[in-house]
Amino acid sequence: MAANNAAGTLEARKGFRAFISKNTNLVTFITLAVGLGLLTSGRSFEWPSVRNLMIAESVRAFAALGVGMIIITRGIDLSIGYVVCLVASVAASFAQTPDYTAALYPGIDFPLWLPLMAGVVTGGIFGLFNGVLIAYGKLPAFIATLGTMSIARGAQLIYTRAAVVGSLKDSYKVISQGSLGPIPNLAIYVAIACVFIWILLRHTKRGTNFYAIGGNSMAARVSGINVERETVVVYTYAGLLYGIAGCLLAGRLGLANALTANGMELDAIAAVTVGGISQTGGVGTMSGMIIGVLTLGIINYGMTYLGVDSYYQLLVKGFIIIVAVWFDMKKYARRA
Amino acid sequence: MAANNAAGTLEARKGFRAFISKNTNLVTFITLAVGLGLLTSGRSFEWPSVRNLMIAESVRAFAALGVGMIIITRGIDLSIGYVVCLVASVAASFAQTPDYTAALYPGIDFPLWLPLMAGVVTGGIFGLFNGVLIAYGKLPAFIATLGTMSIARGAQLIYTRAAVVGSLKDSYKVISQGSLGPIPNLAIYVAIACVFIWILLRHTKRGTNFYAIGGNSMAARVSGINVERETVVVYTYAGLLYGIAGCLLAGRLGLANALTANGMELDAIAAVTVGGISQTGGVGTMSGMIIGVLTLGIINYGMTYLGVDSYYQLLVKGFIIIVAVWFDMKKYARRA
Amino acid sequence: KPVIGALIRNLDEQFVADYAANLKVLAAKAGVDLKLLDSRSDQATQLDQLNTLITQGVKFFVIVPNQTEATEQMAKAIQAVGGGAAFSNIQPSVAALKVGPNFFLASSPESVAGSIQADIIDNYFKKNPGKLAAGKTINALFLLGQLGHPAQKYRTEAVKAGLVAKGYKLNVIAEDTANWKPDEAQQKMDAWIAAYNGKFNIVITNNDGMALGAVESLLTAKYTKSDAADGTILKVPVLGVDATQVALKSMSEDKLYATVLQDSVGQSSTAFELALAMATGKYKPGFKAWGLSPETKPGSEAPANDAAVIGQCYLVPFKAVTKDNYKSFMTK
Amino acid sequence: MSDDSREYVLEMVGVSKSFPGVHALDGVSLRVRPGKVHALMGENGAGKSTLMKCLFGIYREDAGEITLKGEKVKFHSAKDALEAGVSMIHQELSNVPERSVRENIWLGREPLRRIGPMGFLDHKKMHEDTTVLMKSLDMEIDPAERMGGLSISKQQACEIAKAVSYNASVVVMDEPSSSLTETETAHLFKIIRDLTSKGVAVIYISHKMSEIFQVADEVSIMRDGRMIGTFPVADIDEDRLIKLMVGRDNTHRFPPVESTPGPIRLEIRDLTSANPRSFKNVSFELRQGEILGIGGLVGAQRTELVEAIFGLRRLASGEILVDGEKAEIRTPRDAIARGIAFITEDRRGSGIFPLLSITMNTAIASLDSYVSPALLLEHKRIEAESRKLNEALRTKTPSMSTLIQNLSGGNQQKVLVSRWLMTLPDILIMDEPTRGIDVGAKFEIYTLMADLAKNGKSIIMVSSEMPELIGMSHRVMVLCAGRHTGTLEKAQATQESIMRLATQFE
Ligand SMILES: Nc1ncnc2c1ncn2[C@@H]1O[C@H](COP(=O)(O)OP(=O)(O)OP(=O)(O)O)[C@@H](O)[C@H]1O
Ligand SMILES: Nc1ncnc2c1ncn2[C@@H]1O[C@H](COP(=O)(O)OP(=O)(O)OP(=O)(O)O)[C@@H](O)[C@H]1O
Ligand SMILES: [Mg+2]
Ligand SMILES: [Mg+2]
Repeated sequence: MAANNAAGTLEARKGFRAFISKNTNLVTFITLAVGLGLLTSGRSFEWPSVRNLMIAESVRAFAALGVGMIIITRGIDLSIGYVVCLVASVAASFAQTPDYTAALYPGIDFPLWLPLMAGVVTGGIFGLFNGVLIAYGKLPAFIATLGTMSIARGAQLIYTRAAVVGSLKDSYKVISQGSLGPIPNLAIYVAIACVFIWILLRHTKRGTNFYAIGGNSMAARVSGINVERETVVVYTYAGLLYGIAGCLLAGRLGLANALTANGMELDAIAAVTVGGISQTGGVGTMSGMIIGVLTLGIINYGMTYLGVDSYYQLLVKGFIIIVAVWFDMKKYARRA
Repeated sequence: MAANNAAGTLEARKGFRAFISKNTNLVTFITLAVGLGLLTSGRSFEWPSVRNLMIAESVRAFAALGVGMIIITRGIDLSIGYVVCLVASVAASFAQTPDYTAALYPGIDFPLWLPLMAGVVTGGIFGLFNGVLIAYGKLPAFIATLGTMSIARGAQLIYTRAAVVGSLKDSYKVISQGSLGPIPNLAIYVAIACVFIWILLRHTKRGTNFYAIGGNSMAARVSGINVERETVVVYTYAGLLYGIAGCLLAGRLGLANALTANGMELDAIAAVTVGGISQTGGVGTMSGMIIGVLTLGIINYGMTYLGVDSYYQLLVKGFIIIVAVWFDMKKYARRA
Repeated sequence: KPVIGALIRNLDEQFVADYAANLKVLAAKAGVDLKLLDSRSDQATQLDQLNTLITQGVKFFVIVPNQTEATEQMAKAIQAVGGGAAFSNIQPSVAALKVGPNFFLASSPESVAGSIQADIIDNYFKKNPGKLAAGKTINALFLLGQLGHPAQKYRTEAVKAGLVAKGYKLNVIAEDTANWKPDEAQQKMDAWIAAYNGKFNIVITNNDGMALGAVESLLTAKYTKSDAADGTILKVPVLGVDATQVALKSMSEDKLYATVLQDSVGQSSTAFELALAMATGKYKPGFKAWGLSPETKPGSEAPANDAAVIGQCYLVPFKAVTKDNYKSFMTK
Repeated sequence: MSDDSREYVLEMVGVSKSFPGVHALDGVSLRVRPGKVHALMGENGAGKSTLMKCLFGIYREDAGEITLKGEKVKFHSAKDALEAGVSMIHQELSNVPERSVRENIWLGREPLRRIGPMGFLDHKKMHEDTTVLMKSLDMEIDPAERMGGLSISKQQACEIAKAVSYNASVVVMDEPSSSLTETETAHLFKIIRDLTSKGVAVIYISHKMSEIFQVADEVSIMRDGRMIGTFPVADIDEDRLIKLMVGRDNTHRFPPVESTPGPIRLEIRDLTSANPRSFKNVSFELRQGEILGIGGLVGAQRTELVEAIFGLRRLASGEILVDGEKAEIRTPRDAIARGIAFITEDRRGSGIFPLLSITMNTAIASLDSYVSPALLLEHKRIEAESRKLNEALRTKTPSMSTLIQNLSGGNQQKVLVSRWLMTLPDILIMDEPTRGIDVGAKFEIYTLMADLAKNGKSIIMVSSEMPELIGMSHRVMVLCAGRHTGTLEKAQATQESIMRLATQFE
């Protein structure tokens, strides 16, 4: 009996260790969350804090879901930040209060669907463009998206003449700033997007194709997958997600300008990498992406909460990213 | 006879076409240079313009040589900009005029080798750190260098407290600003560095190892190459080159601040990619890197010279990068 | 112990860094718990930081916002917990001040820096009319900050408008961004000297960093003259904004012509004293902060142009920094 | 020399190695004599490559001792092994495609010219040494050629040359002949005999039975990570060997092919590649229930031909007719839609998805048939069907969710066969279907082919193994340098007749 019991514990302990070594990302996140909880005597677990974290990371989550899928197909996207910036500006320009004199289209009251539509379409077009360059132009994703990044940035400046696109209508702002009971709208949108992406990646042919292309694009081609088309599709999907991100961001800030979302690409890529999406392609899950976003979110949030000197924040953030990914990599190292 | 002649021409034409399709980068550069020459009625070919171009691109050339070697080994480095920024600040802090009240070390007159030494060592240490993380920590290069980028940035702000490190000694500034006859010192340093890198890549074992690791790291390993060590070496070499870049940049400007060299990584990576250094590793030459730097240089310089609206500059630059790389990629497409 | 939150736009910027440094000194002196956060030019981050501090119970703020248009939303969030804030550097909108009587402008708008540059240029050409091109024409090169950045936009617009208002014909020879960076400014200037040699008579920049880059380029190109009778050894005057120590040093060497001091000490002290007064319950209308009284008559520029909020506007003057007075700004 | 060579040059004792979930080696001992060819045999996944990788310093063994030339050694990297006199030809091609042949050969030990304390590459010596090496091995390969531009078999030849050039005392060859034709294999044997005559010990791994009896002196047999025993080749016959390997009797090498060809399913008319160096004007037809072998020397463009039929390469002219109907096949997708399946010769490069599970690797080409009306994948059906197919082929794996990269090469091949069977093809093109597959599995695959043909499927089998071509095909079509030089009926197909057509150069 006793022996049996001990074996059971051993078994359980083994299962637990296996779970940990498989879910390093989750472990990292929980460690950081608990650490922050201890440092703030539990106040970081209270609802307002959790709510803040959710709001703060929601826009980035959309970008991360997009680039996460791209990385699964073994691509990369550096254009995110400026595409989101352009999208936010386009959306904002159609959502300005018509009596605001500095509006881009003064005196015109556009219907509420127009800014959303325009924003998402803009994002989609940039995604499509990236996809075509990479799939049919055979450009390396890094350099193709570096080019589009420059184009998106130029387009934003030309469109807005470098001005702030502000004074958005309340009816537009409430899309991002509203709540359903205690739950912020933004968190709900992210949840919906997560469900979609989860289904896409886990339960559709297209999702499987993404993994296959990232895992071995030559084999994918032989297996009858239209690698070019699927590549265009993944970048377009990502572009649409950036489009949503941009629309929501404009609503959240009540404005957009040339500095909006700058550098978001690196945050998003760092987040999904911390979440276990491998840059060698073919690996990664929706939940990993979100855990990655939350992990970086909690680092930022925690340092803000604790009032870490902003110069040291950069240092600390750099180290934590490195340690988190290193910890995650051990998983693969052990296998080899 | 006539037929013979025709055949000769045909042959020559074929040779010419082969040359062009092999040296697309050079063709792109020459096309742009001639185009700019026509637009400026030849003034861009005059010595002052050429000199300006050389000076403007010299610092970037060091960064490009460094990251070019890294890309040959199939790596990437996003930390360049902030490492150069940190190096420039460190070097500048030891080269300030001692009677300048806002100096970081007021009242101390350091010998001239110290800023150079400190700068290059700082660069080297960051390179070493990158290399160790990637080779032994098994981190993807993208994320490891993203982490060090954040660390370098934090370190720069902490070291300088975000102040400008200015008022450098003339004896220091002349290192960068001086000329040997009509030829600027900076161009001479670049030329020397090019010779070194050329020898390294073409005529040493180490260079061959870099190509082998980038081309097929498993093959390199089973041929007895210490892949980890060579990876550390290439990042360290690159770091040393960034160190030189930073020291020269500080001397050239006579100051350094938190914005110095920001974004240089993307410029350098774009340049070497335009120069035919493939992101899939194992391919590339020193001359390609320099041609790439000059190509982007002539785009920047030309647009400034012609007074292209700055909003449109970004757009144009994005398109030119895409077209140049697309043109270069056709070479590989034809082979397959 | 009173708690004050400081939401700072971007500590990489000289002015903002100086502003923050002075806040820390003031807080230490006054025994205030200062929670200072840097948003790195990202308004979304600044909103997140505000939310975080509010959940921590912080009510009173000193804010260097990212955009005027974002101030109303921040003011509403603070008003919701019964707090108050003083805005510096980037002016709050009228609507933001109208959110409640506890919201203040403690600054001069960025545009004032541009107007002062226009005054300095006016003075220069009055003293050296020979430097003007025919028809009272100014042939200017403009080096701009990061495009879309509020300081870039307002400073540039104001200096241009100011010169035209003073009766000059402004001819922009070339205008380009150098993203606040000295190295980029130097490269642009190198190209411009080659392209427009002799065709321009002034270089106007949005900050000292770029001004110094331009100066360095002009020096290397030997675009100099033997005397400094007009205040600079360069053939054309170069103007900056910020009055950094390096810039003052350059002025002392007759290189940089002039700069504009955006008074970081004045602005931070005013804002800090307002926030502290609110936090300790000492604030009442007409309160004197850093020796300044609120405005009484509406001026020409928002938000100090609205009678309803005029009592919430503390205008901290900018200062022209020229040959005459630069020594008084150098640290001893 | 040969008689008192009772001493061993290499002794591996009690070597164990495990990977997560797999006990790859369990106390394996191997003793190798100098000047002898020691064959190592065993089913796919028996642990042969793993044992050799432990010897070569790529894997660190968990337990065990290695003694080389009487000295205990512990290699931490390939470099240590190479320096101690062990060289190896790896099962997977391991060269740097973008570099030249000579750089590949001397990689890691380039000849240097000293200038003071510095060493610089001696490009000239490198070139000359390569020329000499190639000449001494009777190989015709230009040292300056880009490695990636060579055919797979020439690349393999380079690997052989490289392994020989180390002048090692132990040379490990892990399936060196898997992409060689019989002529080339014969050439390899000549090289091996030269080596052994110099006292070099060769460890030779292969699944090709006949080779063992041609070249080996001793044979060691592994099964499931254990060493079954070592025997002098003279004392053992094929049947016994197979029995020891698979643990059961296996009397036939080829199952009877009982189907009789029916109506024409596939007709190829005057097909010419868009690549001018490749095949020209090839015509043939394939009947229902027929197995058509395609033979030829390496470089005969067999692969290019079948890849073109499958839509992987562009055509200059010609027609493909499926069931009498002209088929526009531009992509593999078109081909699959026409009921064609294709198993490529390059398993690693264009076969497996290393980081996907066995289930997904099996199902990837037939997902269309497993999409529910709600457009979602029917995971249960997918799982059940791939399990069924893999069990039928006896794929050896801990579970269906194991990543395919953790399987041995042969087992990976079985998963690939399952993948294409799952598409329920009418026409199955198999390019070197049994490359790297053990005898047991080979027989299973042959049986499967016979069954498929009997059930009305048509099969094209490209192969470099003559017995396989002769034993399994209804007809053998032979290519030489891209030209169709003739087709032999089963009765006429002999090694000699195939060779004659295969060498009918213009
Ligand atoms: N890197 C690895 N990680 C996990 N398992 C591995 C790894 N390498 C090999 N294995 C497992 O070890 C066992 C032995 O594999 P090995 O490659 O040595 O077989 P083999 O005898 O060479 O087979 P084949 O004839 O197919 O080449 C197999 O079960 C394989 O799945
Ligand atoms: N110059 C080349 N560049 C790239 N790939 C090539 C080149 N030549 C041949 N290949 C590829 O190498 C493989 C072997 O082709 P090869 O020309 O030797 O004809 P084969 O008859 O198909 O050879 P095998 O008998 O091995 O099947 C094919 O996949 C072919 O496409
Ligand atoms: Mg093997
Ligand atoms: Mg073949």
